[in-house]
Amino acid sequence: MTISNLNLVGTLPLLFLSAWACGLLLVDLWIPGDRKHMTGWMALSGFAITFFWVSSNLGQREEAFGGMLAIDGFSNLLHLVFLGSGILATLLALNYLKQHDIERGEFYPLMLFSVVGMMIMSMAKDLIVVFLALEMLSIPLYVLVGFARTRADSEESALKYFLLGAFSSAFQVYGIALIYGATQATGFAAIGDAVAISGASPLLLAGIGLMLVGLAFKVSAVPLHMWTPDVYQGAPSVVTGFMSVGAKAAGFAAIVRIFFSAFHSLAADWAPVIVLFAVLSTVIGNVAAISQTSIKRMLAFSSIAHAGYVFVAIVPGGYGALSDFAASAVIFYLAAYGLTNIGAWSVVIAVDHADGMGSDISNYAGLARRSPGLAAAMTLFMLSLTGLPPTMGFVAKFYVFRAALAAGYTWLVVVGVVTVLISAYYYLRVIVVMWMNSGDGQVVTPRALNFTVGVTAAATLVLGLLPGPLMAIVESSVRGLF
Amino acid sequence: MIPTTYYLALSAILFSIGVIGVLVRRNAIVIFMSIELMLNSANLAFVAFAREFGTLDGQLMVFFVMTVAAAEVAVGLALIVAIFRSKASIDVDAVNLLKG
Amino acid sequence: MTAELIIFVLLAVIAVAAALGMLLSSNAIYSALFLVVNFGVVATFYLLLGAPFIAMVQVTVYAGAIMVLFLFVIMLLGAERLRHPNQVLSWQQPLAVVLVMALLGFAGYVVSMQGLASPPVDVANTVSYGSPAAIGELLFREYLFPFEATSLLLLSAMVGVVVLTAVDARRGVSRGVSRDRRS
Amino acid sequence: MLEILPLILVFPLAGMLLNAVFSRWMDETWIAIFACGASGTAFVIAILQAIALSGNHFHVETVLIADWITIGNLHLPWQMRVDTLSLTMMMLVTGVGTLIHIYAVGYMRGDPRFARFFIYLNLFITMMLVLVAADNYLMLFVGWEGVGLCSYLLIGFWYDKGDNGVGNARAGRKAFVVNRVGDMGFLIAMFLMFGAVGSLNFDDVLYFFEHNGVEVAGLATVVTLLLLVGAVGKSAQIPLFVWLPDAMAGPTPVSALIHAATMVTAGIYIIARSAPIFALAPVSQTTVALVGASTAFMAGTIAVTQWDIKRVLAYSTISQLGFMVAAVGLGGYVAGMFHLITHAFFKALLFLAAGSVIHGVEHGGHHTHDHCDAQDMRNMGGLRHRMRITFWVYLVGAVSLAGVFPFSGFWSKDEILADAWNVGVVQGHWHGVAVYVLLVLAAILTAFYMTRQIVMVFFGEPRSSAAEQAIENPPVMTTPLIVLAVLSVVGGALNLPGWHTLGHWLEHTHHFFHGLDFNLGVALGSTVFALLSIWIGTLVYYRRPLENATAPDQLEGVLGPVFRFLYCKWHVDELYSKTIMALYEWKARFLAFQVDWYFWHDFVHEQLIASAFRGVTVVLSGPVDKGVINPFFDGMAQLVRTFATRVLRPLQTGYVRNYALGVMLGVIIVLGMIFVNEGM
Repeated sequence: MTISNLNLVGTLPLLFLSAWACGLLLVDLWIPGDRKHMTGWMALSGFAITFFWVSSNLGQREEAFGGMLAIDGFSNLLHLVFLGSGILATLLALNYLKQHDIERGEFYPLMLFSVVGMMIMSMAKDLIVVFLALEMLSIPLYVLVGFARTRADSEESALKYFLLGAFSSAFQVYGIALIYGATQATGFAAIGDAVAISGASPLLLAGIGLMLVGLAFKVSAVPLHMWTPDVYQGAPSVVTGFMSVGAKAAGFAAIVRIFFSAFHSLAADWAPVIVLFAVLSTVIGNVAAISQTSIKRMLAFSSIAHAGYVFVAIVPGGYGALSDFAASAVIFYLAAYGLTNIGAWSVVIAVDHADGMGSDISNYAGLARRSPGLAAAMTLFMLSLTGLPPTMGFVAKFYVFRAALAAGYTWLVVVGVVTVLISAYYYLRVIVVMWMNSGDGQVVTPRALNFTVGVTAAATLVLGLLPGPLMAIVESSVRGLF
Repeated sequence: MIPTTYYLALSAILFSIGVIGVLVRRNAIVIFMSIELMLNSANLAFVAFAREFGTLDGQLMVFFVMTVAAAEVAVGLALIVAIFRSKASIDVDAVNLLKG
Repeated sequence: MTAELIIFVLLAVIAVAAALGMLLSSNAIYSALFLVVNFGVVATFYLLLGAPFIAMVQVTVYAGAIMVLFLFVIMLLGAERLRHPNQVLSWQQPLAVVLVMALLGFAGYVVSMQGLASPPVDVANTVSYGSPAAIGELLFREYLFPFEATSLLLLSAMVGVVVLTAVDARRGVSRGVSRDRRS
Repeated sequence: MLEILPLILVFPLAGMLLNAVFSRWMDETWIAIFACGASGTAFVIAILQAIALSGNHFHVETVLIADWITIGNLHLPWQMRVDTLSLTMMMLVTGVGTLIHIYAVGYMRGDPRFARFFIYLNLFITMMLVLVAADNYLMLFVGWEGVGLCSYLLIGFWYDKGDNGVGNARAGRKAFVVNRVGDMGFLIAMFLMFGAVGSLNFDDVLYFFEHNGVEVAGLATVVTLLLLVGAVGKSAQIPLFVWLPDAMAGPTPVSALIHAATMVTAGIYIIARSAPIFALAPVSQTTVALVGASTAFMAGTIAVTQWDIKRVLAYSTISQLGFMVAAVGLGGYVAGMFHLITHAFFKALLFLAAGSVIHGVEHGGHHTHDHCDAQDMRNMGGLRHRMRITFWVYLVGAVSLAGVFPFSGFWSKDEILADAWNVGVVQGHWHGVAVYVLLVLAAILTAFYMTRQIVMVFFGEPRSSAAEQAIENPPVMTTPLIVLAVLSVVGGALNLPGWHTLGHWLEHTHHFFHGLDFNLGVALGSTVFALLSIWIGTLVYYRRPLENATAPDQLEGVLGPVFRFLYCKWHVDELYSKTIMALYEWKARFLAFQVDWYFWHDFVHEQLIASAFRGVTVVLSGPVDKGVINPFFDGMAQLVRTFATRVLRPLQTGYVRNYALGVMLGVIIVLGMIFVNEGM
């Protein structure tokens, strides 16, 4: 029995990380309960090894497992985003779990499993793999969200996330069934061929719509966003920082791959839906964030809005030659958002007390005096999330708007600019509170957290000033893929 | 031979019943069962299409969906048990701390 | 032809009735049992559609193991009925019905556009179609990766269940349930 | 030589970083040395660049620092541009900036946030240099945002002061939010330019518009109007000027540097920079000119009523910025830039001198434990004896601002008026006439309120014990004042009629930039008006000085309720928020004031003039400033917030079933959109 084009070599980083996760589960059994951070360090080294492994060979163009997986610049770059968020979140978790008295060794393998799911998601070239990967990244996340079991809000958010996630993935499965029924295939290439021959049937369109719902739920697009603030608020902050980047990026990876390759010729049908998601998410996300008093909920709505900006970048993907451009913009935006957002969540973790009382924006009063470095970094993150120069967030927004302009969506860019204007209001409030109000309260800044904040802040600034090399890498890796 | 369309219609009806179950029931376990019903109706569509095409891919799909459903059930029930421990209820309307 | 159709309609009515029974029973135990009936009927459909292996899996895994787990949890928690049957969200129900009607409308449109053409060949009667051997062959050849991925998925789910239900030994609090049960 | 241009950014940045990192181990002297040294070195580099450029036959040079954004065929580098326009701004920013740095060393002495102040100040210089030295619109935008951020941080510098302890912070936020409206215009203009040209480099964009001429006139009109929105925000013109008076909450050196001399002129700079695009859009030019002239006039009327020494200067700044905007709107780019430079000299001087006065009075207040408002001119008086240097430099600044021959303000303001005359009377455009009339009125008002201020602050008898004990400031503060005073006197020499030094210098950047010949009639006219106005001001305020700190303004006796009505600003707010009510009440007060007109035998002319002032001021500063524009922005923000709080928050009920309903709604919307789009 032979399998055509298995290409285990190409998938080695993925297999390595999976094996590392399984191994860690075993090793963890022998690690005494008060030294669980050792598991964390081992998970960290697994992430780091895979990170460098992947980054050493970005430009591959291969397939594996009989065309079920693609190993190319797109997936590799997104792997770096997932692994990077994994690394940073693990670093934060080392102290966070102990501080909040929820330290258990299983945390780290679950995180590894989730990252494996994300990685598969970005490589998937078959709908069944997309579905499995989505579940692989979600199921550990459901558990991680409820990891602080002693806290009622953590449990509550896990239940909400789980029920709604299962609900939306049922829609997705049904969508896949319909697509299969319409095209007789689940592989992207075969679907693309079938669509090119037979065009759109109602069955196919219904399938596309339902499947999009499942993915849009993961990236929290309006109106599938309602779980986001509750889950972001209730989940342990390390998990929130991790999932707000990783799960979102994975969802977008699947959307890009599916819609740019399989349904490329149906752009006229799906592009309006994407535009709708973009407009609703940016407007509702940003406006709703204004009225929030909890920084976690504010960041949750901000993440909804950022999903909207990524949708703005996806819109041009239906326009033939622009799909490379759109994919690059998506990657760059996700990278920028990932760095900035994890940085912001690290600061949230530093200010958050174990009793969960430090999550109000008013708790940031006087942070500039208590911890100037933290406040300066947070200012940078807020500016980057707003999209002000000279931060990476600005370049990313510019990139995205540039892509939308190239496709002729000037009005969408105007909506984008106006919503950025609205968003300045609530991001600014955090800066105002930090620098211009006085207050006290303690800040917990272990070394790992300082490191995370420092790295993300430096990257946000440096890549805002000199994004050229990264852009070049992104563009050359993605060129010709879609 | 029954046309595939009949099966499709049946699966759509079962799916909709599942959806409405999620939307109107308050018992977390029943909500969860409704989701299982939705998955099940998707499976029915898969198998029906597979028969139409004369290939087995659809059946494989069902196999995977079932596996995922099993995993989801395990985690979901564990969660519900955990919630029940602290709330002594599985009424989803009682789980309402986070809002606004 | 007609006999087949009669069987189909009969089974379909039972399936829908069972689903509605699940939806409408106020007792969760009845809901679960209705769902078992539904799953059983669907398994019959699988047989009719030439998927004996899937039908078997459906009965053993789904209707068997999974639903037993459901029943077990319901009975364990004593959560057959909700304690406070008050309706907090009175507007939820009508809105839900309207939206589901819209969904059914879309479904009707899609189905009606689909046409009633029967499949060209009736594969359901060929011996090898849908047999465990054929499925296994495909599973380990074409679908090797998803298969392996599933194993990882189940593993992580298992770990998750342990994390979610294991009682913290240090606290020794079991909050209402006996402490030696690890799902 | 030109390659060293990037150093002009490096030094202020280095100064900032040094102070940011090491300030806790340094005393004030070292912090000051680093900060002033950084700014001074930048000035020296700017001078060197000017020499190098003239040695290079004024050939425009660009210096690449690094690649920045490269997306497809779009190439946006960090690239600096040396031409006469950018160099003029660089020299101005670093030169005036250095003087203000030195002054601030004395002014901020002993402040617990001394180091932070200079960190912000150096950051501001860096950002301002990025703005003026940029070679493309995007980099310019970076500087544009950067100076906005610094401005906002510095306005709120004493964040724990102000009304209820949050007034200053609120002023900072107001500035930021209002400026974002302008930024939106700028951003959209940028995207439009990019969409049409495919590049944002100045050369490419301007070449595109010049080359395609009238074919792209429509686009040019839209782009320039949007740029105008940006400029209106930054340069505090109607209707976005509301932030600048509040911005005076910042320390005085900040008011001088950012809110008078440099940042607020960025709007004029960007219009001058985009001159070829404006040349294609006569509608926009007319709009620019009228906006500028109206602002000049309106802000002048408001300045007449203010008590706060810095607020008078703030409204005066808005008014003078209006002059510059009007000038560039009329195509008088040289005149506009000329006034920009001279205004930077004398307005920086006035602000710093005002700071010196405040500092002196505060000192007196500490001495006598008289904690009166050290910025209120009614608490001053007779300071010419106690603060001699400050008095004389203030006088120089004031007469220069008033446009008295031969001070610098005379030459630059006159050139603007000559431009307006040229467009209006010689070329026969109606808007030229309108601009001319408005600007002349504004010039008359300028002379009047400066006279009022000088008399109130420096003449008469001290009206508080703090003013009696006020003392002159140390040389570190007065020396920059003297330098600026000298510049205010001789600044006119930059572009004397006949030589047109500045005009020829700027011509190298763009052929649009050329000066206009001296118009003796206009010059004589404006001089006469200025002197007349000063005379009237003297009559009103010098002949009958304020009795004491609580005495009403001389004009208040004349205008009675109207003056008090103006004084109670919140009252006006309340009044005009109920628009209909407001009209009735205003009418009632107007009648009351006529009845109470008991003074009119003595000062009939002054009263006529004064009542006209007051009437217009009531209308402008009341309903327009306080009643319409402020509530408009507040209202917009409120509306959005109310929507978020009342509509979006309750939607987030916390019930998981509701959320599932949301998912379901999403399904229906998505399917509906797809099918409707497909034509079902």
